[in-house]
Amino acid sequence: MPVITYRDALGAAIREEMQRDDRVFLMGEEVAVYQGAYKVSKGFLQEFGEMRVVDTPITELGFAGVGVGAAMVGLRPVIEFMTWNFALLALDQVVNVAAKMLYMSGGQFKMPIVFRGPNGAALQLSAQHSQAWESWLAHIPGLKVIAPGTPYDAKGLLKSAIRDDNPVCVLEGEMLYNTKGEVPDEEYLIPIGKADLKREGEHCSIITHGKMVLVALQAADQLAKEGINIDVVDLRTVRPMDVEAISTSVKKTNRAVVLEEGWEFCGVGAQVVDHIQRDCFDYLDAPVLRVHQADTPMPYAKSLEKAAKPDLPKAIAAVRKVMYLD
Amino acid sequence: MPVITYRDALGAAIREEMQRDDRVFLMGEEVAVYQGAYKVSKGFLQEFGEMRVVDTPITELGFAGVGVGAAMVGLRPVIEFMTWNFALLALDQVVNVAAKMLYMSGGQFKMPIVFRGPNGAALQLSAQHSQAWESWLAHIPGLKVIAPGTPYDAKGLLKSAIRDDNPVCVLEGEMLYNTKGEVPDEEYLIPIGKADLKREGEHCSIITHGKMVLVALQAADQLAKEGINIDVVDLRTVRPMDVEAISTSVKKTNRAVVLEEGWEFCGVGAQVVDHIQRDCFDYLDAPVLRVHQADTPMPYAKSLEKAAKPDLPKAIAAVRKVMYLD
Amino acid sequence: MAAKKKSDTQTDGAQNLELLHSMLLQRRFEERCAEAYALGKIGGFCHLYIGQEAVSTGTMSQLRPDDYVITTYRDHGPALARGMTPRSVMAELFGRQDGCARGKGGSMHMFDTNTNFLGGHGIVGGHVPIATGVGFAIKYRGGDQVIACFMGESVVNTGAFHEALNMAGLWKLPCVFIIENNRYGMGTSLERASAITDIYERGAAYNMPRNQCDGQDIFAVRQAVGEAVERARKEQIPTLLEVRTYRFMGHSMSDAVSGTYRPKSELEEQMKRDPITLLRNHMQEASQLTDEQLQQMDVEIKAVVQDAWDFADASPELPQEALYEDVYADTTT
Amino acid sequence: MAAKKKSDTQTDGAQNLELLHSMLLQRRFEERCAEAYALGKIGGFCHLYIGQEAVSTGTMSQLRPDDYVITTYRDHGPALARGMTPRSVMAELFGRQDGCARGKGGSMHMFDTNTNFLGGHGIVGGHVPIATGVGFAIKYRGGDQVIACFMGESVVNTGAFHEALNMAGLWKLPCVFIIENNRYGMGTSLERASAITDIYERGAAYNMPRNQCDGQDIFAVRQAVGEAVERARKEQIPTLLEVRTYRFMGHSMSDAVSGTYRPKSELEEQMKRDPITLLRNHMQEASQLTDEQLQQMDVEIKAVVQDAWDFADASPELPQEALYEDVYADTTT
Ligand SMILES: Cc1ncc(C[n+]2csc(CCOP(=O)(O)OP(=O)(O)O)c2C)c(N)n1
Ligand SMILES: Cc1ncc(C[n+]2csc(CCOP(=O)(O)OP(=O)(O)O)c2C)c(N)n1
Ligand SMILES: [Mg+2]
Ligand SMILES: [Mg+2]
Repeated sequence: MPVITYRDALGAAIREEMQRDDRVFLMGEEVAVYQGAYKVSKGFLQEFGEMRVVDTPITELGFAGVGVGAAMVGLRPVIEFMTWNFALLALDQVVNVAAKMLYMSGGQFKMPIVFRGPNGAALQLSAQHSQAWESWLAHIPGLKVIAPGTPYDAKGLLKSAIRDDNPVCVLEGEMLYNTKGEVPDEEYLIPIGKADLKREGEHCSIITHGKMVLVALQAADQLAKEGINIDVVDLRTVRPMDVEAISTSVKKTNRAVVLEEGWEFCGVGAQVVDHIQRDCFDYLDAPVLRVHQADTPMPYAKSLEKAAKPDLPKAIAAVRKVMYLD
Repeated sequence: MPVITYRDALGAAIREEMQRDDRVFLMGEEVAVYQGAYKVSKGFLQEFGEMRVVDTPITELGFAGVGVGAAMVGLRPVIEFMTWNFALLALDQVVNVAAKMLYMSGGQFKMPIVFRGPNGAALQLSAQHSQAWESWLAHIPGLKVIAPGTPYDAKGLLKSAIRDDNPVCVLEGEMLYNTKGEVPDEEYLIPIGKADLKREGEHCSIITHGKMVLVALQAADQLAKEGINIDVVDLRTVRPMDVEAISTSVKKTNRAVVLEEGWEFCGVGAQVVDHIQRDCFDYLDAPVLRVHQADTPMPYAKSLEKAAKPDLPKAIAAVRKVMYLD
Repeated sequence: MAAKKKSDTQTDGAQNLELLHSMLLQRRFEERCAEAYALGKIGGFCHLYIGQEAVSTGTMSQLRPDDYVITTYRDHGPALARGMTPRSVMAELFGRQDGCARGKGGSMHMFDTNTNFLGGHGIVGGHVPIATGVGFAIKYRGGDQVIACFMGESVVNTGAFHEALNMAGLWKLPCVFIIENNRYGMGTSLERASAITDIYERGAAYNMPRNQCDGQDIFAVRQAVGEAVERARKEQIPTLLEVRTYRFMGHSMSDAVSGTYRPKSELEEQMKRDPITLLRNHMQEASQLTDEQLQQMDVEIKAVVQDAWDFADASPELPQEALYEDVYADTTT
Repeated sequence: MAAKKKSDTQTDGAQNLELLHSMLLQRRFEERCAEAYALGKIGGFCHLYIGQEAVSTGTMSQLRPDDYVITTYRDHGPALARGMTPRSVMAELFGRQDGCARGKGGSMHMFDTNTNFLGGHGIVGGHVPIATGVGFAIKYRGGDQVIACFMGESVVNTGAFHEALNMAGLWKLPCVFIIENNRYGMGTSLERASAITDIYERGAAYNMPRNQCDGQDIFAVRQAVGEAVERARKEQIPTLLEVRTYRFMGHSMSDAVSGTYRPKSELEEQMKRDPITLLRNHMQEASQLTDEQLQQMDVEIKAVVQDAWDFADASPELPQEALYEDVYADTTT
């Protein structure tokens, strides 16, 4: 199977959907002439022209609203945020309008729109540029939230997101764009709302999504050497969450670690724990542990940034702790 | 002790602090000439003049930023949002600037600012005007978040918030403004970060905050008639959370229900559950249950709105369930 | 009434009767809304449009059925003027099954796919970028429709307005932005909220044709909107139009009609220029309207409004399961 | 070079040497930043100011020590021009203990209480309301300071800019808003982002005095800023000033200097108007500067920058516990 980057997988997904349906267009900062701030839309302007690949002024609130308006009357916008940090300015359109339009209008106006862009920290971008927003977005009924961790999942999920008649927030990652993986040439879709068991093991479950999937897999590999076998549950979609997959895994392993990139307080991990303790109460041999970003703004200094981020050693330590190995 | 409304308790807190410290000022929509959209600042313009009681244009992002700038150079702004729903437009200033200023500047610039206003649903205001934001705000390191449920707590906590050198988000409630309670004439402060055990009982804990405190107390009263005694832990502050108070209560009762106004997914309740299952794992006789708003945008129709909101019957049902009474 | 302009010759007789009918319908309908609110049949926030009817009717009379309309929470008038049925609007206000939005939106959120009525939005300024987006979609599809976007004068201070107008001007989109300048944003007068008071001049920042007109004179509104609509339809050039009008009621049902922020005298002075009276007088002078006709029209309209009330009252409450419907659409694509 | 204006007579001799020194320091400092970035001593986003030094130096030369300054992520130049020490700025870039922000802010977030340098902000447009707030605080305290707020030309399209300027104009605050129009916002040219290109005209929407000047000619900058500062200080009237300049490097270290969005030829044409060369030539013509003096100044400045580098390199890494410091301040009040 061809091996391509996460970046190219995303690009291929959007290109295929734009070729398939001329109601689909891409809009955002630097998506056209500059070929994408992170080059996801390389070559798009040349292929589709400036009506379908639209550079915007730096006005997140404004162009998110433009997407919402276009979606109300039947287009299918893909709105790129240069990063989700800047999307904070646009949340009124995402949360107060896109997420509520179908409901407020009594089912009349669908909102087939995708909001996408890199989420979470890259390297030394410091406090204002290093935040992970999935727990905020997933808090909101009316939104769907996906966080693919591999090129294969990125392409299949993004294509489904573009075909979805609801607003879908796609959380990508600057640190993921260059990662590689197998992606078939044939078209495929991955359903939104289905987790993927990326490793099978009986000793402990790691439940994760997005950028942390790679860390979870590394942890599983390392622990396997010690004879500890991990079930790696990649949620892939944060909302709606595949709770069955979580329960199935935890009822088998009786132990769980929830690994996420963002902050702890009211994070996605807290919601996963809430589900587990309710649905798997009698199966748990130990409290569920969480691994996440330190509860501070992201510092610039390299060493502190490293200390702030969830990583392989922290994930492994949590597994060992939940297994009472140390 | 004098009995006053929650509205007047907030007004008294701000007035006393403005009298005490002339760096404190109130800014927001309709706070001056109109005497406050909900009349919290009644008489302020007349007492303090237009430099300290400032009506703004409808520009949440802009005047939140004005507050941030004023706080950077030594003033102590109290920024009123007509409701927190509109504050969505201002979150870039609250989250990307106020919450991070001290950190980004390496400890140089403090951010003594208060952002306050009604939070959550009132009556039939429908989807865009009926949202509870505590779990979003509490997700952010650098912010403090308080949600007083009684006039006494409202006055004592708001005074502490105004004297705090950090950004404090104050979540009030349109449905709380007219509620009454005892408030002493003498000055007092309530420390941010301390929960209050509002009822003592040995059978089950209800952990809650803000508007739901009254519901929890009603539930405790009703259940007491059946001989079920409830520990009502009023968090009062959502961030930083008084986890000791939660653990103490749950280790005593061995059962807990978390009651909140907002949505379930990644809600404050999820964070409380996460703490309980970790810290009280061996004490729990049943899974912790949660009561919250239905996972939908808020509908306008009266009957549906009622069905969507957490209320007394739902709280009681949850307690009975967690006690395996039905 | 402004001496009739050439462009109004076509608005004589029959057409003026239609305009009058539309304005009177909004007026009578909302008088009953106030009554229903007092009776608790309508809940939540309820912002009446009374006094501004010439803006909605004048504008809609220049639009085609396939054009689009979007406005704020002050939307009963525009909804009716656009042709939404009094029954569906009243049932929505009563929060019933047959409401235009199934009783889920309420007063602030009227929506209707049949008339391309895109709401009914509650966040001040929030709908202006949406209007720009509709203009973008029209251009994207190569259509010749336009979108009329109503907004209160406070909106011109919001960031959303400026971001939206810049894109509409930059991309040349068929949008007509209509500021209903009724002088107050809740309790704050224009002078206390905006650094300039001839706010249509803000169009200059976006190289946008701009204009100002009397919003109580329906012919002036028709004239100004007509020009803007033609420019948008034929040349895809957006316009910023400031229409000077006045709100005869409080900001919402919970706000006193006068007192804190505007004196009774100002209100009374303004009510002398009731847009309905102005049109009526004009028609009577031009002998296009007899007292009998007016009488009869009023009786008919009151009957229509009563019918809407009865219909709404009889419309079923929503079933509990409806709470969980319309959160997500089933995707068919 | 523009023929010297009367108001520049005071900028002769000694003073011009200071201006030249300030600009050259920024240039040499950032040349080494590029080197340090390549060596991995500086990480993250790093936006160089090279080519725009006349704007920072010209502006700062008109400010008092007790005035305030705020800018964007492109902040090394303004920080040095304002008087922050090369050591503290370089140590910040290296992410070390002795950095002005303890190594927690980095390139985009320079802060310094000693010089009233209020940052270093990463969200485009986000710092403009903050500047209005500082202006508000000055007026609140009855002071006669001013705040100079630098921003890129893309900022004039953001909602934050408009909300902030409206309040500054409405409340008459001592703010000087300085647009550094270097023609591009990342890869997007002004014409492709803004419906008008004489963007200082947007001040009209807020009844604000406005002006445009050549940003490569430091005397033109001093002249325009001087007038604005005086107006703000004496009359508390804000100004919107558009300074036309050009960025000689890529948007950030990861962006090619030319290619995708601007041709090499344009860059070369622009580099002929290097603000440092222009001032140097002017001074030499006016025989205010000998080759030896220039030589010596350059040597001294290079030594200062080398010292800053060595200092930063020797400055300790932050201890791990520093991660959890500065999240919350202990309240003393
Ligand atoms: C962003 C936001 N802030 C505040 C409000 C509360 N609010 C509702 S209407 C209104 C006044 C709007 O005035 P204007 O735009 O002039 O419209 P009018 O009500 O006069 O028709 C305010 C402040 C809101 N809905 N949205
Ligand atoms: C709200 C927001 N959107 C996008 C970005 C990413 N970004 C950083 S700088 C920049 C270009 C800004 O250009 P301009 O304002 O002209 O300033 P310049 O870089 O030319 O100095 C962009 C798009 C951001 N930092 N903030
Ligand atoms: Mg108004
Ligand atoms: Mg620029």
